[in-house]
Parts: sequence; structure tokens; C-alpha cells
Amino acid sequence: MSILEVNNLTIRFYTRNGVTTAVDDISFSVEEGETLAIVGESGSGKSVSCYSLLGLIPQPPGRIDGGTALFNGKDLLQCTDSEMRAIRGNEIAFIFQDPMTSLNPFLTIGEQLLEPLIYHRQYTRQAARLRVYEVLEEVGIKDPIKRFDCYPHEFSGGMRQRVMIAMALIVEPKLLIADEPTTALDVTIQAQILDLIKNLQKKYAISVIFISHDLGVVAGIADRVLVMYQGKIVEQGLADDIFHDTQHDYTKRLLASIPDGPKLRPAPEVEKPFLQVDHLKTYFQDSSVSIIKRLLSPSSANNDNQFIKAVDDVSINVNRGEIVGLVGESGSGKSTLGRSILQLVPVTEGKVEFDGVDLIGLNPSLMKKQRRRMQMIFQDPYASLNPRMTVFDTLAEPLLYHGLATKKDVSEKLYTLMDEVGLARSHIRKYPHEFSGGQRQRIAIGRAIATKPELIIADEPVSALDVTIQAQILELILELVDAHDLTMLFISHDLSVVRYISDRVIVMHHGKIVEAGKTEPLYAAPQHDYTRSLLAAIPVADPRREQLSS
Amino acid sequence: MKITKIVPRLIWSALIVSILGACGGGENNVTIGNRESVLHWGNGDEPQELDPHIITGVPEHHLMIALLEGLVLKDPTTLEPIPGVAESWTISEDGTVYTFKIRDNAKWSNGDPLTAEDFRWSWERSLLPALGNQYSYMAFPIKNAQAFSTGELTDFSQVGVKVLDKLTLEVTLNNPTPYFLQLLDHYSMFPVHRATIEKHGEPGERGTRWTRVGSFVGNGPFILKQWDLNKVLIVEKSPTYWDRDTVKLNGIHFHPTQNITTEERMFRAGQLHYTNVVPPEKILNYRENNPESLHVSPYLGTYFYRINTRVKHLSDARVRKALALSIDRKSLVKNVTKAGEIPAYTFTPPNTLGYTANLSESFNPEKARALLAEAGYPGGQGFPATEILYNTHEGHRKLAVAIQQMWKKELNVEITLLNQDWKVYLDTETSGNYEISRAGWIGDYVDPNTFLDLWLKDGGNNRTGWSNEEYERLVFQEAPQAKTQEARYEAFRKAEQILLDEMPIILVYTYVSKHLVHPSVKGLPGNLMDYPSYKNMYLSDESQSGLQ
Amino acid sequence: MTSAKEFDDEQGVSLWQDAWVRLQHNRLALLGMGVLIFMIVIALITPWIVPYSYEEQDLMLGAAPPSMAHWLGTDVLGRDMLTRVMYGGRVSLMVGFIATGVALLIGVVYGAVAGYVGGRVDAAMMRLVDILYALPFMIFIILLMVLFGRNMLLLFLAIGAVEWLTMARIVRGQVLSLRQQEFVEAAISIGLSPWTIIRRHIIPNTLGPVIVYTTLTIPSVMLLEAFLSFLGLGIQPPQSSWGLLISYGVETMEEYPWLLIYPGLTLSIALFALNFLGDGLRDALDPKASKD
Amino acid sequence: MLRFILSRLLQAVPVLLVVITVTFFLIHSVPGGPFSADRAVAPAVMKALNAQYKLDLPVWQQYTSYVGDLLTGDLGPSFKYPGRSVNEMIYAGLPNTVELGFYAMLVAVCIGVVAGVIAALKPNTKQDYIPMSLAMIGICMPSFLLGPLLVLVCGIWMDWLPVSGWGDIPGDKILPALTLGSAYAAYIARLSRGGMLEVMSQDYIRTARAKGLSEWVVVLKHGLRGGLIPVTAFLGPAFAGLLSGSFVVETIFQIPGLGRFYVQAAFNRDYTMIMGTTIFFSTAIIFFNLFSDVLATWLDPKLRQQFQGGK
Repeated sequence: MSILEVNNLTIRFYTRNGVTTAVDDISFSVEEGETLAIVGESGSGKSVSCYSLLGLIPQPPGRIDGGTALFNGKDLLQCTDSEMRAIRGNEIAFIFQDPMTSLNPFLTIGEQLLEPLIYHRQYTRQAARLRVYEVLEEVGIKDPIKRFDCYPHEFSGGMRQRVMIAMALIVEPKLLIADEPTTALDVTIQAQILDLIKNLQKKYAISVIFISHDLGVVAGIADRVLVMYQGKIVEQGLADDIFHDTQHDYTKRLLASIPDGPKLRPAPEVEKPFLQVDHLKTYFQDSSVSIIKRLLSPSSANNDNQFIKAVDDVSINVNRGEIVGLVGESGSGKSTLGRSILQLVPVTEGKVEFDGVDLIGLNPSLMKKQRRRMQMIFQDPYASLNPRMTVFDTLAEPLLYHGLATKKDVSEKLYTLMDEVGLARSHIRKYPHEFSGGQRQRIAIGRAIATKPELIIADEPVSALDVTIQAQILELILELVDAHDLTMLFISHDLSVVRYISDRVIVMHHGKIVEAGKTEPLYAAPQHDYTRSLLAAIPVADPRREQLSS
Repeated sequence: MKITKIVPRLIWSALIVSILGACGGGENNVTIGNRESVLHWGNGDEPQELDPHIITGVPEHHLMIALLEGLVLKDPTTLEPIPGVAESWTISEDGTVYTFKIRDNAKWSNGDPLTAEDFRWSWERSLLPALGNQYSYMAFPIKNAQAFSTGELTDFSQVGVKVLDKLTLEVTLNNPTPYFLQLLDHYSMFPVHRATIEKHGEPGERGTRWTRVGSFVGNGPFILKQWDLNKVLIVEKSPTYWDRDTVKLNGIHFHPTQNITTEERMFRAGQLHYTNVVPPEKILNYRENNPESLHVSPYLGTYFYRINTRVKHLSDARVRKALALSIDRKSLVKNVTKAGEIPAYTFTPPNTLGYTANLSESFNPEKARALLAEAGYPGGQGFPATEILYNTHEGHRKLAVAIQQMWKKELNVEITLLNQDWKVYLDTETSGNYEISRAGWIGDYVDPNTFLDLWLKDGGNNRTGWSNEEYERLVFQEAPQAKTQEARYEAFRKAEQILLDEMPIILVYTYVSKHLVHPSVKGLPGNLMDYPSYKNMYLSDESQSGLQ
Repeated sequence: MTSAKEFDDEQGVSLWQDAWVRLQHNRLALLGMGVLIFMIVIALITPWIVPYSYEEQDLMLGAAPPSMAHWLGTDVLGRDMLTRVMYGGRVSLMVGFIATGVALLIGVVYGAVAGYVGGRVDAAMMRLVDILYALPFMIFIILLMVLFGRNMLLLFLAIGAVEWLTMARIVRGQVLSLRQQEFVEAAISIGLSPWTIIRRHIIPNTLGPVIVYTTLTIPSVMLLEAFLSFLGLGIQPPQSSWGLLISYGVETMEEYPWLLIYPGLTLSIALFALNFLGDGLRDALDPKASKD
Repeated sequence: MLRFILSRLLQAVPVLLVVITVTFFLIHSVPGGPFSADRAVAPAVMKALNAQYKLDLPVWQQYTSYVGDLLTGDLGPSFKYPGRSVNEMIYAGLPNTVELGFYAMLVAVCIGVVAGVIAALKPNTKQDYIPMSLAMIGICMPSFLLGPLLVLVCGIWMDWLPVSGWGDIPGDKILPALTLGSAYAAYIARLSRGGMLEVMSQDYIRTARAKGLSEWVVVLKHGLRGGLIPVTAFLGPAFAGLLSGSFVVETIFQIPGLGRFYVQAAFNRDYTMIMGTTIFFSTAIIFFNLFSDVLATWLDPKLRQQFQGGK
């Protein structure tokens, strides 16, 4: 018997500049104890449809124009506020995507966990507290009694997601909706969280709706899969059929764009060192170390416990025309290394030689010349563009500033630049917020190559993008590297992307380099066990292989 | 309990407490005061100090006449000298030697008897150069007093003050001074309790704490009970005062009512029996609705504009006269000051103790224009822009703007206004870089001399740069030597005539004292010096509390 | 190397152009702007359209309620209130806009530099702000009045010297958070000089809160002007400003209420208009906010 | 937290020293001495007065002797009130001014936060404009207008509340606090509206709603704490502003506070009193700025934990 039945659900957003249909007449159902995966890219309406069931979308702009949603026989869309509140967080629970922002930073996790019990089940605080200890234990958080009074910022990403899961399951809901629960996590922790959800689902026989854009993750967890595209369900069926007997060509395109396999056109082997980094150290003052301890301890410059050693004695070299992948989990120091090379972060010790010139301690005017020859692409397309500058200004600035163009011919040069990065010329006067994630990254790339640099450091350029867009951007990067004979340091936590694009790979862990070498040999036979655990945790977009390994 | 819990609770409790306290005003001061015969007196600024030989200012004067008493008092209505601590006194024929007989039952508030020695020592202390008593000049008529106060003379025995016996004091003056008895009612001539002063420091030292509640010893009708800064000063009926039977008030609360609008509102809300001033705009309203509360009476003072005769175009008397003639004083008094002030045509207020100078001309714009033309500025052409200086005050501003407009209309001359802060205004005026400046003079005693002795050449209070030998001869030689009061007044009249002909000052109006007084306050007749006499005042217990 | 100045206006124009397009959607902001423009126009052409001269007195009349002859009545010296309110507008608006402009300019630049540079320089600059906060403002005015005589320039100096302090603190707070943003790092990596980064990237992004604070500063500046004029620093009688008219009107609140109501009403209308315009401008300049 | 507070306090010392020096020489350069009066003062008397208060010494010598006394905590005698020392007058006036400032800030925070939160719930609708306009009234009506108006309406016509005084009649603190506080209500309303708008769009608010909590619990318990951070940063400068702005309210309501001394001293050129009040005001400003910075960091557990050292 199906626990949730949704038929011809339609949702539209009425904003000042026009009406957009987010969900267009979709119908689906979830059986008891089943895991239904909803797959689709951002803007496909997968989250909106689930949120609207519980009235979590802002009503003024959004409106449910049609359809019914039967949950245990009751139509959720017609519920009054109080009825809805009784279901929300009690019979239907939620897990959200970004653990960093989904927990209230001002309240202890204990307090936030107590709330559902006190409001829905009228527990006394003592009884609720005991139940919280149980659930925390269950989701794998050690000594919960001490952890009860900690604040969210004292937990790692993975731990916080475990707290979210505890918060959802504490009232033993019938239906759990997980909206991209593992996207923001590192690949090893992602694997643990997925296992946790699977076991809890079996133990409490909860039906789960698992929303994701990552087919690899979905393959491992879903019984049935739903593929959505621009508000419509394009394909629906058992996980096995979807992955192996795909009908709709959009799903085919999705599967094809998952980076898999070695780099197609490896760069020629050439021993011309272009960038030399030796014994680089970048330490940050650990402000969390208490003052008293710091005042009392001997004031030797680099004694151990006083600093966070982001980059700890790293030596690498990059040859001209080569793409070097820099892989590691969050907190491994890979982006600090990138920023230290570009002197965006004060370096504690060591040498950075760029084409024979030591950048550390260079006087500003000389530094400026070098800066023109090395650029950076940032991860978050939303934050790396000045919201108040049009595309024209963002791209024109480097050109005019370095004298590569004059007022008259700057628009001419800009158009060729936009063509190169695949941006329509008509967008020249628009602001960043009017673009999708992928288009913004194209603008950022355009800005990076505007000054005709020789070295580009790309810090996770594609990890915030949907998989189809990701593929296009990777293609674009490879073309540009060939066209402009660039050298690139590609930083990412996604091993399959790194494998697809880089000639050599360096693996970092806690500020140190654990392993480095040519891509294929390293992937085939990783020496260091940390690399081995990383490679094992990569989710594969094939249910059969995934079921075996878990 | 976690801090984040305590802070909001604290805020809520503070809020609730203050709201609960809001329940209604309860009985106001006037009702309680009438019942317990305690007067609530609006006293203007916060008093500086209670040491009679240091203070200046009217608020302090009210406190002094409540706490201390000089040899001679003033009649509350006619201001004639009446016996104070001195039971009686005799004056020698040539009018230079006064002998005072002190009451045997006059006592200090701590019970010590009052002796002639107390007065001698007090006057010596008052004249000590180190003390810096700004009113020491009150004693200058006494022989050698001025020399002692400037330090030329150090032996006080040479000053004309001698103790004949325990209760008799003999005072010798430089020359006959008919108004000398009035000077004895000024607080710089009041007795101070020697033992208390010496207990707290040097006689010549300022700011010793002898005037604090608990250590202050006085000989007046009231004693000091409580003094909260900027809040209230309370005095109680003195058990040791020689005339305690006539004192009907049990106590007085002096409220520092610096803001005149707040003071008027306190009066209306029944918090005050008496206000120090009346806001000008409210006078019309009181005159119509409850006239019995409004007390307006002439005051020994003149409001005038000081002209800097050193300025080229103002050195010509005709120009000055033209300016004076083109002011319509009646209209100013009626429409601008509105408090019943009297247009002034003489510098000394009319019939000051029988003396009235002959009046200068009143509003005559044609003559003014003629005089101006005669002086070389026909129809105001070529008359340089002239600036009126005044210190920041609502009343001065309105008057200056009105006069500026009159001169512009009548004489077609360019007038600008300059408003300066009090101290800067004084500094500008004394250093003489002004053209026309607002001024006012209140007499120290009821006699033309206090007004006419101002215009001494380069005198401290002259500042106009004007002087005239004949004028100085009349005021400083002929008048003091005049045998009879009539001859003296004749000399003053001639001198004032010269002053009004030369017109170094443009007279505007004679002051009036204006107060709001609750109908239940009795025994407070207005007088020319606006002196209240607390021992004759009493409160009749009428049912009427505050008035709306 | 072409100077950064050259392409500056290119960027400037488009920002304001787009803001103007977005502003038109906001009815209230348009209403506010309309009222302000109306008041400014009236203030400019006052000398030609005013029924009476602002100093012409009619002492006999004294304070008369609104009548056909004097639409807004007359003050205690019989001067026409409508004229005085219009002349008052000239002074108040001028002082309000110019003095706040001065405070805005100094405050934003000072705050941006302090926030961007950070470290010891920032601490020193902020301590200077603390010192200026603590200096006795009253003495400072009297000194200014005495040393330089009195003219309008002095008034702006006195007001500007006080108002820019809080502006600097707000902008500094804003810049500290902006400093971490990636687009600033991108600008550094392009090799722009710190001053260019502050001018082109940092300051435009602080416009939101700065505008909101400016709309709150203008009223307090107008009232501060009244306090200074009362002390003799600002404008001299018989001229007047809204603040002065209100302070005179307060004393005769009960007897002649119209002396207080009309200048008070005008000032309030101006301030409300200003605030609606301010909110509208803030949303217009923040491209994200006006998207929904 | 300690290190931060210590370093700020250490920085305060030079700031205070500079303030004292600048003020001292500023006062002495202003014309008009403490003893000049309408009645010309005889030269001998003026000489004696200056001697008694060491005004006849060269200015820098006066400065060194003043700072010397200051170190012992003696702020010197007041010129205008010879019988009283500046210390005494400040101790008499300070508690009242601080109490007035506290109540005024209470009023401003209550009005401001309530208006801000209500406005933030439904931005750009009627429910947004009405509370914000009400808060705006505080700005349009300066204290020298609002005070007398309140006294007239509540004090005299309705006779609910006492017209003046401080502390002796119950309820005489309400009108002054309302008058002084209302101006800051507008600022706080705007800041709390901005703060709340920003917080309500955060993910953890959506989580709270997803937990099925009632809207009021979501807004007050989850939203308010984050939303009020910008307000705390404003409290410091606002409280300092209150202290110096209290002069007008103190004169209107006859409150024996420090504000009145501060302005009177300036007009009477009472040098020691000006110095005394300036020192107290600048210490108050420095303290309150520090207090608001500390409060802002303390409220955010992440920052608080950063300063208290690792758990």
C-alpha cells in the first residue's frame, strides 16, 4: 500500500517579471519501506515538489495550482495550518543539503533535538533528554552526554549531518524526505552517511524520498528512480531498469556526462619546470588556543600546538603545458596551497618560483607584472563575481587595467572572449545574479584568461555545478588549455573529475603530500592507504556494482 | 542559571516596575505645603554656594536673607531701613559716624550670642583680598575699606569700624552716604560665625566646607536642613532667631527651576507656590484667565543698548539721537516683551526714592530722519552696516529683531545681528570691538547713585568709551558733598541731563519683576528691589490645590 | 598602462542607469522622490513667489491664526509663517544634504580604508574615531564660532565633524565582511591596486546600509543645525530654518499651535519622503534584492 | 575574550590622555574666563580669584598640575560652585544620567525590536510600512519638541504622570525615558528589521519550520537571536549618544543629571567641571563601544568560543 500518492501536482511562481512553472502536472507514489530517488538538475523542480507537500515554499510568490497529495488517505494540500504542523516533523521528516547552515548556530544541538519531542510528543525535558542520548548514539555520535551541550560549529560537516538525521528520526516518522543530504560532504564521509541512512531505513521500515543530482549516489541507495527535467517527470522505474535499460535520451545524456575513465588527450611528456614550490609552509594563528596557554608557553616561533598548519612543508613542481590535479578532502590544505602560490595568503616559510622568479617578498610593481601571467578560478560562482558589476565591467577591467585593450577596441576584444567561453553576446549588459551557475563560471573563466596568463589555478571550479553543466565546463577548460598553451593546477575533492582532466595527480592530507604521480598508474595502483580509501569511496553510477560493494 | 536566561528577565522586571509606578500623581506640593505651612519656592539657577562673602546672583540672595540677617533690614513694601540685628542706631551731624546698638536677645543658630565683634570680624573677612569677594565694593564707603581690600592697607584696625562695647559698633565713613544703611542689607555685609569658619579652614580660603548641612551656623529666621544638588534646598524655622514669634512659615523648599517653561508647568501642576520668572508668551493668558496669580511690579533696573562711541559713524551724538528717536518703545513693550515693562526715557528709573530725572524725547521718526541727514546720511545713504551684539537669550533675540526692523523701516539703515554665547559676549563687550550691544543694569540699592556712578571715564561698567568731566564732577564731587537730599538730587538731575543729551546709551525699557504666585501665598507685597521677606510670609490654607 | 580613471565612468554610468530603471517599479519611492523634488523646486524659486518678505513685521498683528492674508498664520512678531517655512526649507534642505554629503564622503572613505587595510592601521584609525567621539562638542562649537566668526561653511564643518564618525564605523563593519568575499580575492589576483579595489569593488557594495544610514542622518543633521543656530553658530535671525521654527514654536505650543504644527508637519513630510526614497534606492542598487 | 578586553582597555589609556590634553588646551583657547561677569570685577579681586585657582600660572603648568591631581583621582574644585568639588558633583549627577540612559535604551530597544520584527515578517507590505513609520516618528520629533508635548498631554491635560523630578514621585521616570529613547527607536527598528530579514532567509529557519514548530517559536526562539546581532553592535555608540544627548531632557524634566552640568560648565567656562564631565563621558563612550563589541561577539557562540579558547 502506498504511503504517499501525488497526482498531477502543478506549482507556479508569480513574480514581478513573469510567471514560471516550477512543477508541471507530475504524479508519483511512494510505497511503505521503499526508497524512491528523485534525480534531476537544479531548476528541474525536484525539491520544490517535495517542499510544497509540506507548505515549506514561500506562498506569496509560489502557488499550488493543482493536484492532490494523499498521505495515509489525507490530502496534504488541503490541510489547515495546525493539521499541517501536526504532520510536519512528526510523521514526515526532512534532512537538508548543507549541514553547515541547516542547524541554528545560536542554540546547542541538544536544545534543537529536544524540540520535536517536546512540541509533538509532549515529553518532559528529562525524558526527552534521555531519548536524545539514545538517538545520538544510534547515528554514531560518541559520548552524547558531553556533546549535548555543544554548539553546531564545534562539529565537522559529517557529524552535523548525523545530528540532522537524528533530529529527523527522533520521532520515528513514517516518511523521510532527504534533499541532497551528502552533496556538501567529502566522498569518504558521504559513503558513511549513505550506509547510516540505509541501515536506519531497514531498522525502522521508513519510506524515504531521496533527492539528488548525483547518479552515482542514487545508484547505491534507491529502489525506484524518478528522473525530472524542467518540472516534468521524463522517466520512472526500478533502479536497475533506469541505469541499464534507459529509455529517455535526457537520462542517457545524464549518464554519459558523468566523468569516467582516463584523460582522452594526455599532454606531451615534457620536463620543462615552470612552477617550483619547495618547503612551503603556511601557518594560521590558532585563535581557539586559549590565551593563557599561549601566554605561558615559551614564545618559540613555530612551536607545535600554537598554529594550524594548513600547508606543512610542501614541495611540488609543475611543468609548462601540463594540468596537475591536486586532490584532498576539505581541510587538507589544497586551496590554501593554491592561494599561497598566488600570494593571496601570507606565506610563513619556503619559496615559490614562477618561471624563474621567486614571488615571495616581491615588491608590488614587479608583483603586478607577474600577476598578469597567473590567474585563478574560484569555486563558488555566486561569490566570485562582484554582484554590482555587469559582465562588461567584470571582463573589461583586467583588459583595460593591464593595457591589453583601449576604450575603443575593448568591446571588440570582449566579444571574442565571450565567444571563446561560450557566452551569448547579448548578455554583455547583464548582472551576475541574472545568470545560472554554469554561465557564471564561464564569466569567471573569461575573466581569468582575459590577461592571456600562462598559469591558471582552478580551485574546485566545477564542484558547485550540475553534472551536465560540469561536463561542458570541463570540456571548455580542456579546449582553452590547448588553445592558449596554459599550465593549470586543478584543485578538487572529486576524484573522477580529477582523473578525467589531469596529467599528473598530487594527493594531500592534513597539509602534507601523501602521494604524487601520473594519473592512470596512481588510480590503478594507489600506494598510500589514504589514497586507496579515497578511491574506494567513489560512488559508481551502476546499481549492480554498488549493491555488491556495500 | 545560564546568563542568556537572566538578562531578558532583568529587562522585563525593570520595565514592569517602572510601569507599575505610573499610577497617578498623588497629592501635589501646594496642597501639602498649605497644610503644613511649607512654602515651595522656584528659585531659578542652582545656588553656587552659601558663603555670603563669595556668592553673586539673585538665587543665592534669596537663600542668604533666609539663613542670615544684617544689622539693618528693608521694609517689605517701602524698602525703608528697619531694625535688623541692630535694635537702633544714631548718626552724627556730619553724617559720617554711625553707632549701632545690637539686640541682647540676638543669637546664632547654635545658641552663641551675637556681638559687635562678630560684625567687625565678618566685615574684615569680607574685605580680605585673598577671598576675591566680587561685592566687596559695598563696604567702600567705610573709611579705608577700599585700601584694605586692595591690600595697600593690612591693619584692619585703621578701617573705620570700632567695637565700643559688647553690643555697640561704631562705623566711620569717608564722607556722608545717605544710602549707607541700605548697603547693610546686602549679603556681603552679613555676619558669619567665626568659630565655624576657622574650624573648616582659613578665613580667606574659598570653598571650605563650613556651609555644608550640619556645620552651617547662621543668625537668620531659618536654618539649613537639606541640600540635594540640582534637586531641592530645604530650610526650617529657626528656634533661636530673636524675632521667631513673627515667623509663620515652618519651612521653605527652594527648587532650582532653571528652565522657565518647565517652571511654569510645575506651577500649573501645583508643584510650586512661587515662580522665579514668567514665560513672556504666557503672560497674556494669565492676565485673562487667572490674573490673581500674576504678580508684575516695577523693578529697579533699566534695559538699554550700549553704543561704542569710539566707532567713527557712532561717535556723532546726532546719529545716536536719531537711532534713539526712531524706536517706538510703546509698541515694543506692548507687542514684543508683553510683560508690562515701562518704556524708559531716563536711565535711573522714575521716582527712585523720590528722584526723577527730566525725560528724554519719545518716538519721533521725522526728527530722527532729520538728525540723520544733518549728520551726513540723508535717507540712510552711506550709513555703514551696523551690528547689534546680544547674548543667546530668547528675549534679547526678539527685541533685537524688532528694533532692527524699526531702524530699517524708519531710517533705511542696514542692521545686522550677532548672537554670541554669554562669556564670549562679555569678552567682546569689555574688549570694545562691538558697535551696538544689548545691556541691562540693576541697582544695588534704592538711590540714583547706583545708576549714575557707572559712567566714570574707563569705569569697569562704562565700556562705551564716552566720558564727560562736568558729568564726573557733578556725580563724584558735588553730589556727595551736597548738604541736603534735595541739593544732591539736583546735582544728579543735572548730570543725568548731560548723559541723556550725549546719549551714549539708547534707553529701551524699565524692568518689571514678574512672578506667578499661588493665591494661598500671603505677606508678599511686590517692591522695587523684588526683595521677598520670608519672615512676614504665610500660607492661608485654602482648599484650592493646583489650578488648571 | 592606461590610468584606471579612463574606464571608471563606463562602469559608473551603467550602475546608476540600471538602478533608475529598477527604482521605477517602487511606487512609494517615486512618491518620495516626487515630494522631495517639489520641495527643492519650491525652495529654489522661493524669493520670486513668496507673498511677504521673511523679515517684514507687523507688530500690531502679532501671532495671528491662519487667515486668507496669511495662509499659515503669523509668528509672535507678525511675520508671515508661509514665507518663513519656505525660506526655512532653503536652509534646512541645503544643510541637510550638503552636511550629510560631507559626512558621507569622509565617513565612507575613512571606513573603507580602515576596514580594508585592517590590522594595526585599522585599530589606530578606530581609536582616532573614539577620541573624536569623546571630545566635548559644545566647546568645539563655541571655539569655531569665536575663531572664525560665523558663516554657513562653518556650520557644515561642525556638523560634518560629528556625523562622519558613526558612518565610518558602519562602513568599516561592512567592509570587514566584504573583505573575505572571493570577488575581492579575484580582484587582488588580477593585480589591481588596493585603492582601485576599494573604489571599484568595496565601496559600491557598501551602498545599501550607507544609504539607509544617510536617510537617518539627514533629519538629525537638520535638527542639529537648529541647535547650532540657536547657539549663534549657524544662521542669524531674522533668517530661519525648519529646526529653528520648531524650537520657537515649542515655547508657544499651547497659545499659538500653528507656529509649531506647520514647520513640524513640513519637516516630517520631508523626512518620510526621504526614507521611502532611501529604502527604494537601497533595493534598486542591490540587484539581487529586487529580483523577486 | 580576556585578551580582547585587555588590549582594548590598554588602547583606551592613550585615547583618554589625548582627549584630556586636547580638551584642556581647547578650553583655554576659548575667550571669556570663568570669572568674567556682567558687573565688571575689580582687578584686585580678579587677581585674587585667579591665584586661588592657579589660573595665573602659564597654561602648560596648569596642565601638569591638573594631570597630577587627576592621577590621585581629584578632579579639582568647581569654579562656578566654589563649595563643591567636581568629584562630588559628578557622583551626585552620574547615577541619575546613567539610570535615565538605561531606561531610555530600554524604551528604544522595546519599541525598536518589536517594530523591526513585525516589519520583517512581511516585508514591503502594509505590515512593514506602518511599524517602520511609527518608529520614524522618534526621528522627526526631536526631544526638545517631544518632551514638552508629552508633558502637556500626559502631565497637565490628563494628569496621569508627574511633570518633573526624578525618583521622588513614582512614575516620574517614564516621560523622560520615553522622550530620550524614542529617537533611537527608529535606528533600532531599522537595524532589527534588516537583521531579521537576513536571518529569516537562512536554512536553519527552514529546518525549524520543517520540525513543525509554531511560527511564533520559529521567529522568536530561532530567528530573534541571530537577527539582533546588528542591534547589539549599535547599542554601544547609541548609549554613549544617550548620555551626551540627555542634557535637553534633563532640563525639560528637572532631572539632577550630569548632562546639565556638562553644558552649564561649557557656558560658565568652569574649566575643571568641563574636564571632569568630558573625562567621564569619554570613559563612558569607550566603555560602551567596548561593551557592544564584546556583547556582539559573545552572542555568537562561534565567536565566543573562539575567544574563550578551545573547550
